[in-house]
Amino acid sequence: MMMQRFSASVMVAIAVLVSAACGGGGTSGSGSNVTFAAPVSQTGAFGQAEGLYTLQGYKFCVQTLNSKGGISFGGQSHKVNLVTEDDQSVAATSAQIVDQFNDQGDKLILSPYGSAGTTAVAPVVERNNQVMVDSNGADTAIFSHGYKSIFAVLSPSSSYVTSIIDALSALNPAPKTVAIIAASDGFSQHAAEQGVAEAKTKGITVVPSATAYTSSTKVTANTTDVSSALIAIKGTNPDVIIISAHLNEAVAAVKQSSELGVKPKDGFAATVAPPTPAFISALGKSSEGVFGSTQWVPEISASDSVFGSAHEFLTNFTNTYGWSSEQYPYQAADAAAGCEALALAIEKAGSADPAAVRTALVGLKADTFYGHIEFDSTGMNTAKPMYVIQIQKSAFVTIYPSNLATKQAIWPAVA
Amino acid sequence: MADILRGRARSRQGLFVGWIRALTPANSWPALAGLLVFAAMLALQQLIEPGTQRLLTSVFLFVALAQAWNIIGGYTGYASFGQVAFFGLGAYTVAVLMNNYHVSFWAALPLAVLVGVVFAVAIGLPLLRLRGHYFAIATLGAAEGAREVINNLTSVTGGGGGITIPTFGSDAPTPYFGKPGFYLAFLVLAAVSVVVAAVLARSRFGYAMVAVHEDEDAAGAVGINTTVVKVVAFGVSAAIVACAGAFYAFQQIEFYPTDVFDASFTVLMVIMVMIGGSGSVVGPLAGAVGLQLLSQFLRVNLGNFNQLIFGAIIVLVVVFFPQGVVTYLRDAWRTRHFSILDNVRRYRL
Amino acid sequence: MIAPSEVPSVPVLEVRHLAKRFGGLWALRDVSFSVSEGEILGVIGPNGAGKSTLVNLITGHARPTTGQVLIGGQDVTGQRPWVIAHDRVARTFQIVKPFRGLTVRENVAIGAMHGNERDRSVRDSLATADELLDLVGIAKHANAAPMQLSVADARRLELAKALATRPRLLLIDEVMAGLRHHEIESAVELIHRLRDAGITVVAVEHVMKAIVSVSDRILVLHHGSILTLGSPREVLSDPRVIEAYLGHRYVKRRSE
Amino acid sequence: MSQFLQAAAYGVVQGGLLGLVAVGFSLVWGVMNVVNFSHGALAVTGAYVAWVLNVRFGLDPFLAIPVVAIALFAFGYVVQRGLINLVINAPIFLTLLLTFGLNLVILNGLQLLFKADDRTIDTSYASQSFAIGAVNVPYGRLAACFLALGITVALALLMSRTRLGHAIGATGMDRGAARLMGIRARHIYAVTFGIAAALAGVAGTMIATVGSFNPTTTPGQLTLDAFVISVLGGLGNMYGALVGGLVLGIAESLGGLLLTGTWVNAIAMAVLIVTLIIRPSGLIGKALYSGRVEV
Repeated sequence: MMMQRFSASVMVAIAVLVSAACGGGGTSGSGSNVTFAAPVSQTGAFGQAEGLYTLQGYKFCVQTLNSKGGISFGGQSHKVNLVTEDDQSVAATSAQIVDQFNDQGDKLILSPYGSAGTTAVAPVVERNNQVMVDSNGADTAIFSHGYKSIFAVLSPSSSYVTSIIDALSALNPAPKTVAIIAASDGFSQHAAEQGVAEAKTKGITVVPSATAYTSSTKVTANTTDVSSALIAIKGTNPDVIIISAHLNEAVAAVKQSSELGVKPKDGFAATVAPPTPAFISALGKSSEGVFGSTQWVPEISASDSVFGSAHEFLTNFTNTYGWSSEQYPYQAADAAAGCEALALAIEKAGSADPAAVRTALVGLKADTFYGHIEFDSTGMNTAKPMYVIQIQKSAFVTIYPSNLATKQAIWPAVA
Repeated sequence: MADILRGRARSRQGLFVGWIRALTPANSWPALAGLLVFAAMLALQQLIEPGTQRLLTSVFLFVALAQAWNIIGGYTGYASFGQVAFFGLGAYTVAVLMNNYHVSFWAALPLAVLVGVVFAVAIGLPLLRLRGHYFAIATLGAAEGAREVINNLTSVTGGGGGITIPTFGSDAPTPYFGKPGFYLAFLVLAAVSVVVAAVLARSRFGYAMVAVHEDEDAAGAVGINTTVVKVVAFGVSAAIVACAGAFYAFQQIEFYPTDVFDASFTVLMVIMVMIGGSGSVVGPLAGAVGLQLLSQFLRVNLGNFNQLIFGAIIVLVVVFFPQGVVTYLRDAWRTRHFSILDNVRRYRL
Repeated sequence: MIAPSEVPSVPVLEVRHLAKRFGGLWALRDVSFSVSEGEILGVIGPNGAGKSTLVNLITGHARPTTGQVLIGGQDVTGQRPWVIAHDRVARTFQIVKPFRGLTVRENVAIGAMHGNERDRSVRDSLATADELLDLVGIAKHANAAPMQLSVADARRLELAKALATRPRLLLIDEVMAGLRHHEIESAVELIHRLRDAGITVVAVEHVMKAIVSVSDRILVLHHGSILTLGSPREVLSDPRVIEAYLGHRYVKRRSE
Repeated sequence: MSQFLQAAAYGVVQGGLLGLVAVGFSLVWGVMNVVNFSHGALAVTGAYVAWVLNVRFGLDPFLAIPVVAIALFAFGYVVQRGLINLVINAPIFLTLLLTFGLNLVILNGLQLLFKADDRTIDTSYASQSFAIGAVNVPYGRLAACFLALGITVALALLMSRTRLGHAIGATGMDRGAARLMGIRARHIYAVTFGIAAALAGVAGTMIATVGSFNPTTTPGQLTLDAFVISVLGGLGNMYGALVGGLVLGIAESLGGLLLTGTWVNAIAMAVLIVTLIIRPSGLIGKALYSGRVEV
């Protein structure tokens, strides 16, 4: 009987604990401030890496906006207040956090890092009548559901491999064959799919077969062993190996191809990994000559009143966060641009009301340090091109489009 | 004397009547307290803000998961490290049926549970012959394997690109529950899992599970069909977990194989049961509530350091309360002996 | 109650050419015997003679390499332990196997819940357990944890657990080992009471004196084979038994 | 055919490396009945030690091995003595829980110290390879494979020929008896865990040299690999880890070639489960201490 009383006491104690926890729920009064809310990855796979770069971009944007007096509408200046919460690099948690933001009255959302998180967040935003500017989720699948409140400043996944194909085919001599290794995640698969189509239009043959990216050269997302894909490629002697994947897989592909004697005649290209400092530090000399597609390069002739020119953005950002101007995370530029687009839409709407902001975003046409921002009916920014860089002497060198190229591409890229 | 050795029917009432008669003011306390807590949680929903509702919803989810793990891992003594397989299968059954075939959630839910149970029986029959760490690893392998199968059945499940349950407009087979709806759904799920665990624990079957846990040879010798007990316990546990997975899928709308087959779900179930105290009903309950509130509190308030601190707290709890916090408190209550230092010495080398 | 003299035609237990090999070692080799209803059969033999293996083979805790086990004329060779238990065969373990997480009362109640002619509710089984604990003489420990029991009481608990399944054939594996003189006497008396209640008993024992006084027949195992099988008097006077087993052992015991 | 040979060759050298990852894990499991969830985290800790030595002082990773081993041994000794020994007599899953918490602490600590970026130790030779016909054999993995072989033999000799080894073996089989023989179980356990941690660190160093590592995904993958390999090889069996590693390495390599997409992962799990059902004591006969594991 004593034990039963004990069990009962435990239950009551639990109830009290729960009630106490409920009292502690956070509230956020925004006053005349405007609040931007973002789930960010501070721990887990993206924490202290891409998640951190995204956060730095958001912070830099908000600081810059506020230093210029904030956003002005309704005849007043409104400072921007950035609210973030760690999603532990778990997509489901990102979604929960955004839902929680809604409960706190935070309707203006900036995306978490990556396609997975953004895809999970999008339906929540849509349901809650929040509005989200997406700066780091490029998977075209996000835009195939007919969402009305998701706007992406970055180019979609479809252009990651296609831009590489375009850049390669502009080189002399253009490659005749490429092999495409693709990770199993949605973003990488969609990017590879479009790349194969583009290669066909440019007359480039994809080896070992056009659909290999779905079978023999498909690798587990985030793996550090892509040997099976490389062995499948070995013997087909491609001119270039393109890796449609993230950092782990790209680093593994470059290292293991040397181990396996798989030597593409002209070199390597990869989607997301090369334009990140981590790629260079991970591969050292082996990163030399690798091509990579990127959302933004400082060479573009674009500027705005908040950040100044693209070059000024780079200088100020890298100074603030201690990056080198030759190796910087482009994710931060994406993030800052997303944050800026939201601010511009508020200014245009003359209100921070989410419905008004959404309407303003639909018709937004803005030239920024990031390039032209304009959304199509699905919410994608198709006006902005992708760029291609090559790693030369451990620095990002823009080589495509050719009018922005600061140096000649080293071609063939391998000795 | 001859009577007792030959056996005789002792009572003529049906099982249920016997049960009710057996209730006394003393032993019905936990049931009453549980009912009270359930009512309080129902009432609380009207008082709290939505953010807290969601927090509690996740607490309810883990209460159900912890109770489910405790049935197979705590009572029966087979520490499954593959419970997340049932969660993922439940989630994907619902998502595939709703997305590909426009089946309503309520029709998909029992099928999700069925898929979970069938998988549990299929892997349980061969694997429940393994003991200790071997069973743990085999089930871990089964869960990893299940995820890879879902990952590769791209045409049905969307593979690594994830799957979306339609919840908008005419596309939606079942209207979205919304926050209050899911609060209620997970509260009921948690309550059902607690009741199932409590009823099982006090039944003949409950004693059979404990007997299997302690010694299978001895259990067989007193007439317990150990295979049936193990498979049924595994199946009941899987049913609860698959049901939780189904609700979770609908709540999330959009998810990936890596989300719903995430081994950390299993690990959390185990930790919650162990930290609360296994083989009782209140242990996992307290473990789930305490740990989920703690981890969410840390995540929101500690930023970069939250997982580090969470890990350190687990280490400290294991060292100071190796038998589980609730079990420690219960024994301390019983013996009036509260020394934590003695407790640390308990399992020391 | 059936009088012991009325021997039914079908033996309660029959073992035919039973053999068990562990690796290269025959633990039991070509063992055949049968036990009639109401009989008490003593099984003796030195350590490693195969006594516990014999019990394990009968109750399904091990599979025979060759040979058959028949319960009431039915072939149950290789059946699982719970099937045998539901054929009304109960056993105790030489190394006691209590359910440690439960009280002594609950340990016994489990047999009443899952054995034969089960009680209808957990409560009834607990009541049954109390009566059985009283019968074996450990009622005062009903609420104790089994690990707190003395060696003798732990063996009594084993017996109560087995009886709770309501067997007609009871195999007891060394319940008297380590008991003191007066404890052995009460155990012998208990076995007689069980037989009077209609339970057939196969008692595996080390303790010679006790087994001789209680058994109708005695089977002597040596190196896995039957050395002899007969009435206590015959067995005690068999020179091979004295030579191979008793002589050596008796002398030793006497000198203590 | 040449693809097949290439995959097989790569599988062999990769398998040796995997064996190196698992051997310490298997030792701890076999001797102490502790499933060390933080094994992968210890390996990655070793990788960071070697990486720092390489980046700061230009030390070649193969020359860094003694430093890594000593550092990790000390860390492992302290962890066992100060933490795991405190709950060693508790139900088996408690130690797993403890090492899970430890794992979280270590890998989040590493993440805060070093960021989550992938790292490699860049050498001029590790990623190079020599060709035999159409088959390329990488120097780095080959060296790691030989290192694994050497360490396995050394460990087996340690266990069979030295007082320390006998003490570890005796403690693993029967702690009570070992204590009666004057063996200090606390110390022996700590030494055992220290050795395992050192081996993990060496394996991590090799992974950093031939591949890449990060504090978020690498530890979990390595722990899972170690799990699978230990089961395949048989617990506490020194050569078993090497054999298990080779089996896994070759199976993954050939499986990757024959199966499309990521089915190979599912197949690996199926092989694991079938092995467990058919031969719970591992592929190569009886494990040294299997009796202790059947709880």
